[in-house]
Amino acid sequence: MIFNLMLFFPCLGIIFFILFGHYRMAGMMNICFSFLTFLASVGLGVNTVLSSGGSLLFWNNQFYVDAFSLCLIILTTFISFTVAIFSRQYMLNNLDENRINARMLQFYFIMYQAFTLTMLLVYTSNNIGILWISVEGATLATALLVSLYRTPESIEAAWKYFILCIVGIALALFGTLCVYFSAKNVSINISGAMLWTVLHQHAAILNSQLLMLAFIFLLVGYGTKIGLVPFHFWLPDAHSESPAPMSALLSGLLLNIGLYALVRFKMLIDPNLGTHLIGILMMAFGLISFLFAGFTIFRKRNIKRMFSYSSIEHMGLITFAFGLGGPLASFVGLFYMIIHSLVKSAIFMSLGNVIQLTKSKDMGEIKGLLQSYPSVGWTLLIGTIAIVGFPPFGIFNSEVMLVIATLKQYLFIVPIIIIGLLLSLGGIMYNLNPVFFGQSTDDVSSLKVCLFPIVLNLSIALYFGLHIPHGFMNYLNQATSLIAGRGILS
Amino acid sequence: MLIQVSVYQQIISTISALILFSSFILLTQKSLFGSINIFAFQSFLLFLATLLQAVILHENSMYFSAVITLVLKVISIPWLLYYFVGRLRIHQDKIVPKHPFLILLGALFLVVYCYHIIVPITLFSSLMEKHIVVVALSVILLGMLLMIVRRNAIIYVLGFMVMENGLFFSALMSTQGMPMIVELGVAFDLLIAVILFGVFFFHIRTSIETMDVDSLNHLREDLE
Amino acid sequence: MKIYLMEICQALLFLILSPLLAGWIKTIKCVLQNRRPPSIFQAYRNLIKLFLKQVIVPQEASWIFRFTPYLIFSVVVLLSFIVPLIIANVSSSSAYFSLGDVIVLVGLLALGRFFLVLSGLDIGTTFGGMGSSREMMISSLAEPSTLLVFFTLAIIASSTNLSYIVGHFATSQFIFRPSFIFALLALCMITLAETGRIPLDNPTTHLELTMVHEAMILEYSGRYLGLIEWSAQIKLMIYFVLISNIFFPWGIATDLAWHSLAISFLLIIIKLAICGVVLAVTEMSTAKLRLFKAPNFLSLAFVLCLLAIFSHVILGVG
Amino acid sequence: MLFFNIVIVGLFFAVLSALLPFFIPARWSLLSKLTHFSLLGLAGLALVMSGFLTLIMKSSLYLTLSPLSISFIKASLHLDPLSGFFLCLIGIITIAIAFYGPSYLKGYENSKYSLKAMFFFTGLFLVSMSLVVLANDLFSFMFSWELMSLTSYFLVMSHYEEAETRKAGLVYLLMAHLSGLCILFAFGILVKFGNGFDFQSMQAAHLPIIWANLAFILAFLGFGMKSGLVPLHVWLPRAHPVAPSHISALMSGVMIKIAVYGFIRFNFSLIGQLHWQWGIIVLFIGSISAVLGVLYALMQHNLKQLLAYHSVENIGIIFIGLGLAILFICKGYPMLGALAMIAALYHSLNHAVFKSLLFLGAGSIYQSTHEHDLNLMGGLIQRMPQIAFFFLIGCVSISALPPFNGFVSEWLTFQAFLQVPLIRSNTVRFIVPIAAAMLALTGALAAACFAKVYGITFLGKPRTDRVAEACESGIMMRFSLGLLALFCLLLGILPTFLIRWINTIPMSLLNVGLAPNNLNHWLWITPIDPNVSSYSALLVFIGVIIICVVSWIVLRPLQHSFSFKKVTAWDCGFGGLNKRMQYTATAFAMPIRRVFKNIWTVEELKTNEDEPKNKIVVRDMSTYELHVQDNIWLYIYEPIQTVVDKISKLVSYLQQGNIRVYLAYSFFTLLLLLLVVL
Repeated sequence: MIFNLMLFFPCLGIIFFILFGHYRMAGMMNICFSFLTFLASVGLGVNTVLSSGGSLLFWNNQFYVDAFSLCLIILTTFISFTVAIFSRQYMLNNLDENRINARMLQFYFIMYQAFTLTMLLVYTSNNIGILWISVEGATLATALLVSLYRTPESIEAAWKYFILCIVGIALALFGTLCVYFSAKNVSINISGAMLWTVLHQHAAILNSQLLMLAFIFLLVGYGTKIGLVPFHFWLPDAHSESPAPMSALLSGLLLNIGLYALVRFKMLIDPNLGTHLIGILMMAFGLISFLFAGFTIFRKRNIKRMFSYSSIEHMGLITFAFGLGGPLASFVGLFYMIIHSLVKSAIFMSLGNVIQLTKSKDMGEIKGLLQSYPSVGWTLLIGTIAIVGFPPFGIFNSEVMLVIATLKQYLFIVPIIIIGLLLSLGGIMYNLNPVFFGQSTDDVSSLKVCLFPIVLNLSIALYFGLHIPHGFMNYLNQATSLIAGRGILS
Repeated sequence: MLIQVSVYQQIISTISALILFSSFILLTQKSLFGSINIFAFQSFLLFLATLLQAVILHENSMYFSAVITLVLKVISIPWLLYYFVGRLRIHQDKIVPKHPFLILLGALFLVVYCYHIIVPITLFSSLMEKHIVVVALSVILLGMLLMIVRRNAIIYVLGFMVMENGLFFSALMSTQGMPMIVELGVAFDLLIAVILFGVFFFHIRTSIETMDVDSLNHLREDLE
Repeated sequence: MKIYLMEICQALLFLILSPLLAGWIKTIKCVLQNRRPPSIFQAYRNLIKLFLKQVIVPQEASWIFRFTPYLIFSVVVLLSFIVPLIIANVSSSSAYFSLGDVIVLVGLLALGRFFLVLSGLDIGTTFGGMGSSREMMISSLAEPSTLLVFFTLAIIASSTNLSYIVGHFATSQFIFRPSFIFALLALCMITLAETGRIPLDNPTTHLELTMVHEAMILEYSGRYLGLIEWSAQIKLMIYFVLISNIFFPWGIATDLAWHSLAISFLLIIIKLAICGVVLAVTEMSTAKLRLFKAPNFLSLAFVLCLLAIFSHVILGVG
Repeated sequence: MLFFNIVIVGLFFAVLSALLPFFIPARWSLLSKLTHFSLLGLAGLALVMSGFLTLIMKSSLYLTLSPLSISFIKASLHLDPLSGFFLCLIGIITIAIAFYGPSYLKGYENSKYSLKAMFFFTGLFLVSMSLVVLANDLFSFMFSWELMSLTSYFLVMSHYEEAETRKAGLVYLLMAHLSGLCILFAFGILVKFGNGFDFQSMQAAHLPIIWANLAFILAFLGFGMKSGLVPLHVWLPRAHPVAPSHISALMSGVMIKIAVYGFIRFNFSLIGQLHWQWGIIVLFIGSISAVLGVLYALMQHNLKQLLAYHSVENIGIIFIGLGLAILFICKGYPMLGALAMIAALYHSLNHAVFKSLLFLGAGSIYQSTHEHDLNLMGGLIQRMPQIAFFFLIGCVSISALPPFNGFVSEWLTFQAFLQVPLIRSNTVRFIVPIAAAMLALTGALAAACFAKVYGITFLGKPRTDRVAEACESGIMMRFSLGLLALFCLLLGILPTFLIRWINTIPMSLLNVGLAPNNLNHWLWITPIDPNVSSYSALLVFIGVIIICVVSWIVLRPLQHSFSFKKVTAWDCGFGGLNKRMQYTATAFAMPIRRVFKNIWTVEELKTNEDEPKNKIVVRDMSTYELHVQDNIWLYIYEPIQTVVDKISKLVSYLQQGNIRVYLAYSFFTLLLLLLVVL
């Protein structure tokens, strides 16, 4: 019931906005729908925890929820809720400035709910085919939002995003088919051969060669979605040109689905292969992305581009963590993913504020935020502090644990991580130094901006940095044991 | 029985060869309408193959799948593309690739490469199955190659569609198609994707007044 | 208890004998220069004259200017408690606590110099600054050498207590150590540098190009000047005593018997006189170095010290 | 548990001091300042109390903070003599700052800088430093360590509108983060072998030699970077001067000592078996830092930058002590190791006290003259006599002159040095005398440097009008400086008590301390044996005073008229001495600059050189500028910068905006993967 509700609210939202989306109160309704979805997902979480096995199946086994997916479901609904709060004011400002018209606003809200829906489908689907369809759907839903402003740059960005992602995902479909094929070949019936639950039961007897082939295609396909180097080229463009709430959703949520899919496949294929090959692949791509982004961050003038490279960097590191395997690293990957989503979406929201106030994305022009717009400046500064890995925010904890986990297996990688972290810190702070602390200009815009969701996201990241509640920890532990086969709490 | 199977094999082989061949032609095709026609032809071959499978296996879902292919890929999408080209008034555009011989050579190499990759996999029981998977994989990669070597935005739809054809073909031949719901979902996504392509064409047209994707290069890093 | 009494006596001897030593050196130099020497007691008369004169103080002077002479004087007097003049390391059963050791000696000298430099800067004249700056350069190069010389000795005697070191060398069997030669040479050079003698400085000049010590105290007059001059004389004597008692410890008293004290006293007078002669001859036979040649001179001393310490460590004699 | 409660109360006060000012309306800025600083002072007092009690009671306490558990690892704290000592150190300086702060920040209410932010970060800075000292597991340690870096970064950025400050802040943040990562790496190695995140299981770990070496090198890098050892010091002379003075005092006086704490904790308590080669490395780097630090300092004429370079020097001296300690312990002389460690710890405390004194003094000078440049000051002793007196004590102390505190620790270090010949190892016997020579050189140069500082700043005639109009600082500021000056004196003349207390630290870490019968003399320090060495600071102090007084009294009646005549100084007949004729700081250091000319990159700019000699030179026409650059920055850091920039440029070329190229990347990566993996 509650599961149906969770999927029902975004659908209802889509229909509602198709009918009434062009009114000004649509933003408020968007918040309501997102909030209801969030509540439903929390309810689902409670349900799942209370259930005996820790996992639930719905709709004739087509949908499946366990601790791992549930973490991400609640994260998704929560962030889409906070971003919805932010979108309202942001979009109204856009409307008032005539950057968009009412029809575009309506389209935005429809696609917002559609995006939420596809995201939820990705996480809840038990079927690798549906998973693929939803990932593709998420891309399609966001493609036109990226070019919402219809500037030549935004159209170019959207085009690149669209092409690179659908091509990538098409490759992932081949991987999916390979898995399906290998499953069918060991005479699993046709209805079960695409279901995670069934595949897992037969994981040991699937054909290893084919699975390996499948994983390469999946890696390239879903890796495009994660933004792994060298498939990442759409990412900075799309992030920098899309409206701020969209960037927040892209960076906070969309990148996760690719990784989720990849980790799910890793969970399936790893026990079959018996080697660590997949992990090494993921580690390699993660590290390359991490270092690449670290080096790129230095020479940026566009503030959103810079943070999008930071997303590549962090996603690289998270991919690395999952690739590393083992309870600690998997736990870190999961935890990192959650905190990164929270913080990065907060950062992109604050960037939206900054850009709306200063009317510029160029860091050469934005100067002295702390003086001209103290509250906006400080939220962005705190977000930046959090993202570069300083305590008391959760990313610090993840990075510490990640280093420890890496040390236990691959010592020689630790220096690379250290260099990368340093590069990203140096790059970001080097570029942002004048933005925060420079000489501010005198004309101060009096535009109304929304800070509450940013503060909310950051406070949760702060809270998790200081303390992980017992229940949540158990939960993460359960998810970790799903991923790594063994929990982190003994 | 033996003969019957072998006839089936012959037909399938022929179809797969033709699909591969059509991909090759697409790579160096000079006119837009010609390219769309070739794509429609390839989709039609796919439809034939699906129909054949359905007849052989007596599977209802396969018929359905064949119908989808027919409606979507043979009729709707080419029609949509015709419509786009007409509306955008670009049917006069010459889209000559630069080094057609090199491209074909590369494509050929790609097929050999796919063969090299697929052959060691022991799971494929018969040689024919292997060959068909090789063809499917080649078609997928050729679709991608098409996008890499051609500069016209319309060709990108074709490239993507050729990839999808390759995927469908591989699904069809190796696993007797996908589950119905997945098939439907994928088809739906495809339709949306093509519509989105159309929207993009108009946007691109209005913003840069050309369909040459190489002109879309303002977002770059090496200038900063 | 007696030993502490003896230390006070030694300090008094330093106070009394140092002007005499200065007079002696001056006399020798005059003789060597074929001039008629002043009385050997002229230094005492000078001091008394200065003590009786009225003091003239520049307007800009702060309390540091007036405090420095007393401080310098008290520092050298304090040092004369530490430096064994006629008696060293009375071997008694109870441990002997010294006020300080060689490091304290160097430290206290540095303290005095620090304040002298400050008083040179206090008035804000060019001469003062010039003298201070040069003095700091010379001393900052000489001080490490001083410490190293003492370290060599301290390592050999395994103690930094001066009295113990001297006593150790006096009582133990004489061993010819190469490190000793280097150390002695270095210490002699340092003495020249630290007491403002030719070739590094000239106590009798008032030529601005060459002045170091004199430039700093140019504004002093009356009893302040007297104290500073007296301190300089005591300092010179301290260095002489160090050279003679450490490297030529023969005859120094190691117990409190009267006769040994008397012999020790006589011997130290002779040793000091010889030192004076050597100094006078050195000063006569060398020319003053250019200021920026001074570092070469001092680095030679530094190298000698290092050689001393290394030759002890490598050859391990003793 | 009592001591722990006091600490917690102290931390609570510190947190309050950070937060309470936010609840006070902006117009009552005095109230918010008083609230902040009084709470800070209380916090400091609590830290001193608990630390001191721990030190003298030799207790070791543990506390698990389950509500604050970070992830699955329970945060735990411990309080042992080593922590206690450093808590004391933090507390003392904090108390001094609490007195100093309110009137120092007088000019800040109307400026654009946010006082509340400064208060917030100061409070947190204090908390994080204390937590570093208290941390008993990897997570708490790293957490508080990084928090310390972060909060201090914001404090450095207090005057953020200046480009100089921003650059300094960036360099600082980067290097602080790098140090944190190195430390994390080092601790990670211990965790790997100890199978636990708390210090107890790290202690139990047995590291293979190669891992131990790696851990040591990383820890040395990390802690050395944070404490400012050459060549990792470059952040320090940038970051410390640009912060407000009380913050500089906290950073230079306390924060870099926290790094020393970390080093001691890591090496003497956690890593297990030490190796003598490490001692050589530490000794070597320490000596280099000491000498280069003071040489660089000599060339500065910005007062606070100069002081910052002196921190490099003093940290070098501290690490010399620690290096000796490692050497002695490895070579089987733990008692001498204890001596060297005591020397290092003693110097840490001393440096904290006199460096804070000097930084606060610099702040006072700045407040009344708005100058940091030595060449523009002069004659301040007439205008701010009390500050001048306290500053003099600071200068004398840092120059390691008896009878003040700097000398005691240097004396102890030398004593340790002189015992090295006991070690039967030729390498050691060669290296150590050189290190000793360098230490001696450092002391002499430091004296030269502070003669320059004091002479140019406080003596002579004022060089600018603003300086001529300077006036004495507020009474609380003077009190604060006086307090620290008193500490300098007390630590200098009564070292025996402190040594006795510090002795519990090597006792708890190494189970060895100085021989108890050598600690019983309250008048003399005799670390090894009275016959080997003894020093009575109190007697020296009293002796100096007595002789001064006696000579003054004796010389008095000799005078015809005791009063002295005040006249203008003799001007050689050129008609009036003026302020421009004085020696400047640059001129004062010139001989030394010539002697060690290869150490710096010196750039001299003279204009009007080819003016005809016989022409009368118009006074303001010729100028002289001198730029002295840190060679280490030029030869190590700038190449790194260039390389990173180059790579970054190369990487950018991958992204040229053409989607076909992007697709080709994916395509060929896919082909490559298929080839490699299958």
